[in-house]
Amino acid sequence: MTVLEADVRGIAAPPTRGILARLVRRPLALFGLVLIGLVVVVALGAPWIAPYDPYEQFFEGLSLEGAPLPPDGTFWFGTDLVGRDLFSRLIYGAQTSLIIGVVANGIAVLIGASVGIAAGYLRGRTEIVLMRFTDLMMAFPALLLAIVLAATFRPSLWIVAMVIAMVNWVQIARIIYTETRSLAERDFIEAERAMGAGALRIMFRHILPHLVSTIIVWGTLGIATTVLLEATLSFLGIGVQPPVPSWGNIIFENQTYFSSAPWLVFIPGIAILALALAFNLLGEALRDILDPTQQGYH
Amino acid sequence: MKQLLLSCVAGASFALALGATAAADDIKQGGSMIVTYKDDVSTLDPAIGYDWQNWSMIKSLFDGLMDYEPGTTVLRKDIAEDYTISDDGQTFTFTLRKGIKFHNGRELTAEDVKYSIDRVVNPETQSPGAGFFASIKGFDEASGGAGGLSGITVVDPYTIKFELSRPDATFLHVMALNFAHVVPKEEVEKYGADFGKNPVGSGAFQMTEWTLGQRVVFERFKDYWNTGLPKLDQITFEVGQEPVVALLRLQNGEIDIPGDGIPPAKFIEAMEDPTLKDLIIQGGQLHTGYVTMNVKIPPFDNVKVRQAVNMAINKDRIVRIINGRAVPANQPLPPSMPGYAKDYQGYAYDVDKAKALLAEAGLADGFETELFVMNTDPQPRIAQAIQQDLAAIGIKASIQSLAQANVIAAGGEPDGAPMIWSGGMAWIADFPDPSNFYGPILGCGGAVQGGWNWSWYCNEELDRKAAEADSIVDPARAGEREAMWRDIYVKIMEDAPWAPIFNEERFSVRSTRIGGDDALFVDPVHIPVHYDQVYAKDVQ
Amino acid sequence: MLAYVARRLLQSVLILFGVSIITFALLYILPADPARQIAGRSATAQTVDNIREQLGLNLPFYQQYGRYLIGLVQGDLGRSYLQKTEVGTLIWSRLPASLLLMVGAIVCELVLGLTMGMIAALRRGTALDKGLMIFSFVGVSAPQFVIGILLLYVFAVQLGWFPIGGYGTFAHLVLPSVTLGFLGAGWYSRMMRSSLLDVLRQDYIRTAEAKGLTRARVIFGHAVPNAILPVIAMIGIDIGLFMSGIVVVESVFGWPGIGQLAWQAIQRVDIPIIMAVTIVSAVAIVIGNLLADLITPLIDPRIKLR
Amino acid sequence: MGSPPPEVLLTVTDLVTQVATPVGARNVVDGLTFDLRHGETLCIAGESGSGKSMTALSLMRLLPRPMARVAGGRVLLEGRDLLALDDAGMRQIRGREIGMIFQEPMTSLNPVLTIRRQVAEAVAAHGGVSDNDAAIRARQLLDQVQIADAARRLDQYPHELSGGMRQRVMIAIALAQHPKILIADEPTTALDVTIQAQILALIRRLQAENNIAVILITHDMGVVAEMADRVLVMHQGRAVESGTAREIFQRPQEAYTQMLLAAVPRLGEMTGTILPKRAAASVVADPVGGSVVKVRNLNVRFDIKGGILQRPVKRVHAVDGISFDLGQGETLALVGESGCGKSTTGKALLNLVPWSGEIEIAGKDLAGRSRAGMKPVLRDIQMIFQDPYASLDPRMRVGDLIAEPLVIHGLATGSALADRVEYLIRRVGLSADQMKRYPHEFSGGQRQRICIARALSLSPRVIVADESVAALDVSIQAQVLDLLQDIQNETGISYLFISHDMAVVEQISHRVAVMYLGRFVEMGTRAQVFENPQHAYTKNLLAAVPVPDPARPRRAYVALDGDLPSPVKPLGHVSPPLYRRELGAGHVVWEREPARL
Repeated sequence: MTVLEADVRGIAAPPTRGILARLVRRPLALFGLVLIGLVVVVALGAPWIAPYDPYEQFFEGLSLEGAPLPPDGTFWFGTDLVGRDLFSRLIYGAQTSLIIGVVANGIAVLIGASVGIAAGYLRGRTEIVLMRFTDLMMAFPALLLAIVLAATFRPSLWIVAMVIAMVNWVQIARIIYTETRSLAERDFIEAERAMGAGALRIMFRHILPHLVSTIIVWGTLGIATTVLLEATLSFLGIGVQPPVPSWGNIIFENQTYFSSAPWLVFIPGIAILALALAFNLLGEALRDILDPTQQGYH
Repeated sequence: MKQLLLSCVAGASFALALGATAAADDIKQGGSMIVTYKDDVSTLDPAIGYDWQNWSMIKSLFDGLMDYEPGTTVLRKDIAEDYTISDDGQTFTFTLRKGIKFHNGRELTAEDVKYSIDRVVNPETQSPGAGFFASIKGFDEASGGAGGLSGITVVDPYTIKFELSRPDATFLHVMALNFAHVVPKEEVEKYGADFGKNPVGSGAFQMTEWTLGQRVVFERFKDYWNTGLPKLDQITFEVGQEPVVALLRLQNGEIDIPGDGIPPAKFIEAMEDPTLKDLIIQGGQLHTGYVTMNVKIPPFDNVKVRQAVNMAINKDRIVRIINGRAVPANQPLPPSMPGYAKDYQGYAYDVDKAKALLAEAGLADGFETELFVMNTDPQPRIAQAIQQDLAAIGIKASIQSLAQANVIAAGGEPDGAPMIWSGGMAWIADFPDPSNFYGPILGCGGAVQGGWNWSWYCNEELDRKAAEADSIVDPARAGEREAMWRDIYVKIMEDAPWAPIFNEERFSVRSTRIGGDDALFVDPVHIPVHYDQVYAKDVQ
Repeated sequence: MLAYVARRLLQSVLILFGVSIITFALLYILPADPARQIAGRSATAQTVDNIREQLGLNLPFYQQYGRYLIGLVQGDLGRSYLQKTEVGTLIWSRLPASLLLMVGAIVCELVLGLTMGMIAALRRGTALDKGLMIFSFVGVSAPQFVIGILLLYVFAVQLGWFPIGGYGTFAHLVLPSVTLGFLGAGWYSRMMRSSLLDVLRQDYIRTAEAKGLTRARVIFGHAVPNAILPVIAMIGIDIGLFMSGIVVVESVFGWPGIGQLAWQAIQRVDIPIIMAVTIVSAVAIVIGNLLADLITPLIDPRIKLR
Repeated sequence: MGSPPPEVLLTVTDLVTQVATPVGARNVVDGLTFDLRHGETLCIAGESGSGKSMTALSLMRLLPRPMARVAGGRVLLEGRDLLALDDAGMRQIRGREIGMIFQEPMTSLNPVLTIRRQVAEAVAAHGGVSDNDAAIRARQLLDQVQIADAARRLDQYPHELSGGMRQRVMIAIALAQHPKILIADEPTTALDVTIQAQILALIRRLQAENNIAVILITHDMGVVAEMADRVLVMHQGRAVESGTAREIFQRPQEAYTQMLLAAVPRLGEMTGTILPKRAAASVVADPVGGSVVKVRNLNVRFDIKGGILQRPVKRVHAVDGISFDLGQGETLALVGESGCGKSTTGKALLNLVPWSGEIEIAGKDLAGRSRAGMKPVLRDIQMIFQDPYASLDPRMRVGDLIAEPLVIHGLATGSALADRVEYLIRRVGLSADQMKRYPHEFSGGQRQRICIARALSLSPRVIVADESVAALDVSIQAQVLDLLQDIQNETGISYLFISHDMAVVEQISHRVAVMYLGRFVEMGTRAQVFENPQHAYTKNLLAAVPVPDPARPRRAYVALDGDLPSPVKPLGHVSPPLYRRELGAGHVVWEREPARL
């Protein structure tokens, strides 16, 4: 411990206060926040914002040869291969991405945190069983597992969310496990045990509050991963069922046209990129703010 | 005689093909060509290969008793020098040409023919083609694993006799199927299950190289019995090539035939490209895309509902979505198939009438159902177009876009799938005969668990009529037989278990180096091109 | 050390056992019937039954799995239902392409990632640092299929510098490798940056400076060897990401590797291939992790494997 | 020194160093001025936060960038202003003119490079030395700093060396280029007291041999007294007082210096007394009658797993068959160097580590008790940990922290709870309105008070105080020790006081047990152990403690760097028997060899 660290430690506030104020001061985080806010507004306000019904296949939405229309005054982002308004589909697709991002990642965090805390604090047999299972899941290539799961259960919005959760909890479990283990060795946890506190009390009253920042950080970063995984599954044609638009399945449907109708691929591509980027920027900023010691790879 | 029964397209092809054959003698052998495919070649075992991609490759490596005139659907003798059909239509006797050699040098005899067919029927082989030989005597025993077919007799090394348990008008077509192609027993036994990767036949080409996942090379078989064929010395099949890439490479002169044709995304572009325009050949194929309606699942048990669906779908728009690469269909049979009812009008697109029919069926407010579709582009798109049309008459069909195998599995369950869009799994005929569109997909025999009759339509009277038609073996009565089939399909359309959507057209493209009659490039059997017949212009 | 390797191998075998049983179970409850798939559309019910019996698909789950496991232990991955070929042969024939792709991706990751990370750390707080970090963020946020298609569009279709797809020459390798490695490059640059910054704060860097060493010697002689440790350990874990990535990248670029094989097999429920690819991937991941753990003590003398 | 006053080597004038904080720049060194003369030792002394380390880093211009910077002043080294040099010029100064040793020997060496490379690199830092010569010189340097087995050490990595050896390597590196000045920043703080004595002696010797001027930065007035020619006392970034060691220790002028010196416990201070420093005469410990803690043959072993199946392959004998009693109102001190098992013993009493043997707390047998079963026992025994920063959950309010044991044991709710907490917080000298604050808002000493309040909340009969004042500055340390003793006087509570600091132990304990490698080597009353140590180890330990009295002759204790033997033993290991020697009146010594009669 250098002198400086001692100084900093003396003045550090509990890390969960004033997050927003500190986030807003970082341009990149602010950018991420604004972007996420924008997507949320767009998703919630889709019926009012979208100029057309995202499901309607306009007769005039295709050229006479059946080619999709490039962006113009009527269809701002052009039309897709069955003559639907791409702009409207993108707006509705935001709903899909957000629902999956939040739900799937929420479930993943819930499972991962429970497994991680239980294994990390209880140790012994619980630890062995849970962590060996986690290791086992780590040995699956995530996408392959998701594909097999999606092939086994007929995909729908909720099934896709479940599939992604089943694949993504593993990382969080490992992180929470490591953190819990190191927390469990900290003096204040030992002090709790010395006072006679039970395992549940320690896990929920003392360990969990310390993991909140980790959970917030990885919860945020995980949304980015989830959005990407959903897009990838949809891109492979096993994600959200058509005609429900998702940014991934819009690309899937139009993929082969990338050179003749690039807007059909690159506009939704940019949307996915931007959303994932926004969550990554936010998560990274949160990590800097909440947990300056954590450096990671997910 | 049979060409008279064919559609205009096929007839015209035939005429051209004759011209091509006439000129064929002047064409020098030599040169090579490169064909590309996206997917790997799975197997070249004639008993097993059943992809449209290896189908014609196998045809060039192996020979059967019968074949078709190049570029047409006209049957002709191949390694059979001649054949006779008994009056009752239940005994077929073939005499073989002498001196036909396998690639390993041994002469092909009648024993080999019997062995090959026995092998297909033998359940050990797991051949998807076993069912085609069901009319041969002893099929049930043989497919139960009891040795060879009792109905096949080797009379002498060059004579083989088939006895059938019922008259079968399609039998000569069956003998032209890949499954009836002749394999040498010793090579099959040598390679066992890997024979498909080490094919040895008696065809125009022999396989000389197979680098898994990359390329297969065929070279001209010097001792091919049909002298003058093949024209090319070598064909290289490069696999793992995206169709878009293949097209570009074709334009660069790197390859000769993009086996997967023109990708939809490039179609409009290609058609407008002056350098490609002359290289593209359009032709029909024995294909129909349709929506099945499961007659066992309400409300599709009501014929009015099924008819309403037929009227609700705007087929012209769907054809436009696939860039006009098909023609709207109104009946199960494709236009180039004998038995196609040219005058039949089908159900015209009429939303109001469809609504009225639904109302009559007591479903004025519509209903909810599911539409299954294979999850490969463009199928989900087409399904969405159908979905929108159905929504217009109040049918809310949710799409189940699944892996091919899962759709097939759902269709094979009586309560599995209310509606299926057949695209990607659709019926391309095995042989150009109307019966081929009936049995497994519309007859009672297919309406079983695991069957391919996804509409579960079973009309015993029509089954009886079909059996009757197929027992007309006499070529002289072919017209009568065809009329019977035409009748059957029209009757089916009255019950409307399907909503036929379109018949796909084929657009082949070749490099400027490769010559041959246009018909060879849209050969209805040899897809994408007739490998044996096309030639290299640069060696002429 | 030897005991450690032996123990890890034992653990790996158990993990692979687990992977195989989970995959097998998932495929077992898959609605599609492989026997019907093989039998084809013209098959009679009899044929389907025959096939089902021959493949043992009528057996109860534990027997089917037992048969599979016995084969697996003997190195027999079974025969593809649809390609009628030894799955081992198929995997073997496609593995080199996938490995080549991964090697390309690793090179791309390391070169791009480490360079960017080092520059950013040493130019901390400058516009260059911020620019590189935003770029790396884009790297970790972009879906691989979008990157792939974008690279194809720009460098192959528009500029014509590289082939649009296919396999064979070095030029073919570039775009797929970059696509596959882009994500990792993003991570590596971020890791390298934070790791280097972290190391530069360490006491021993101060010691090195107190000796009067030049800045370059402090950075390359003292900081980088330490900073690179967590990055090296990641290469093993990357294998898992690659195994997911190749499915997409190979499909976008038509690369004849096992990712494409897997994807085709899943479409057609070719269970032996799906099983084999999953197991091969798991083996690769397990080996990757093991190698990472074995390499670390070589470059970090503090770590002893027991 | 007797010789004529040596000339000035380094002059520091008005040095100002700033650190960036969230509320703006703060001066951590504020207008510091001092001289350093040839060959002398200047000790910069001060408590934590006084800016003494920042001063050292400012001189070397090694402040952590960008958080800290020198904001003003001049540092003249033989006429050159170091603060005005460019980076290349400053590099020429580092190593050549000024060498430096840091506090943490664990982290100050590069973990991935061999000792050879790191020492040789220091030799050749400014070029002009061949690799071969550098290697030879590295070997010489290691000999010079008296590292045992120097040839082998060269090819080892830092983690393979003990803390003392690493600090010797650091010294070798610092001296590699014959600098004129050596800055040693808390060079022995992280080391055990016996090792500290060795290192200090080494520095003194090398200084004399090479005529180097040393700036020694330390918080330990004992070390200052042992080492300093002149002393500079710092407080909050400013120089409070400076002068010769004798002046400072014998006639401190400033109040702060006086307070600092008064707070320092001096070994031997208590000679001739029986009771602890503040013990009220009325309370007399009765170790035999009212024994609160009874420990018999306590063993604590940790398995080290390995092999293919992760079976135990080796065993750490952390505590190896010790027995003792703790009487009502008594303080028993466990002393020993790091790793001797004293903390583990304390934890075993609360069932926090697996143990075997017999433990009885207030008549309750601990054997076989589960976590839940421990609850009634824990009402009688509580613990205070070493690091007050770490042992309070930083996310809880102080009031809740103190209330927690009562809540866990269900002893109070509502206003009764609030009253009790308020009483406790006042009892430890804090005010009730601080209950709503979080731990980070308190200073180290206040936090330790909170820990004491928490431990007291159940009114236990015993408190295990594990190095409870080790992390505190001396002034605070004295206050906390006073508090502990006052509470004992008031309530008759017993303490098991675990410490490595002999001077502190002397002040507070009734009885003392000296631990070495998991076993007791000597036990007796404080007077017995401190005034009449019998075991060689106890003597060693006492001799190594630096005494804050410059008048005492400086010891020339220079042993080769010897490490403590490892407590890691093979599975079947049985510790060799120790022979117990009774000296009467409870004074016991355990020795390797039977006493010669």
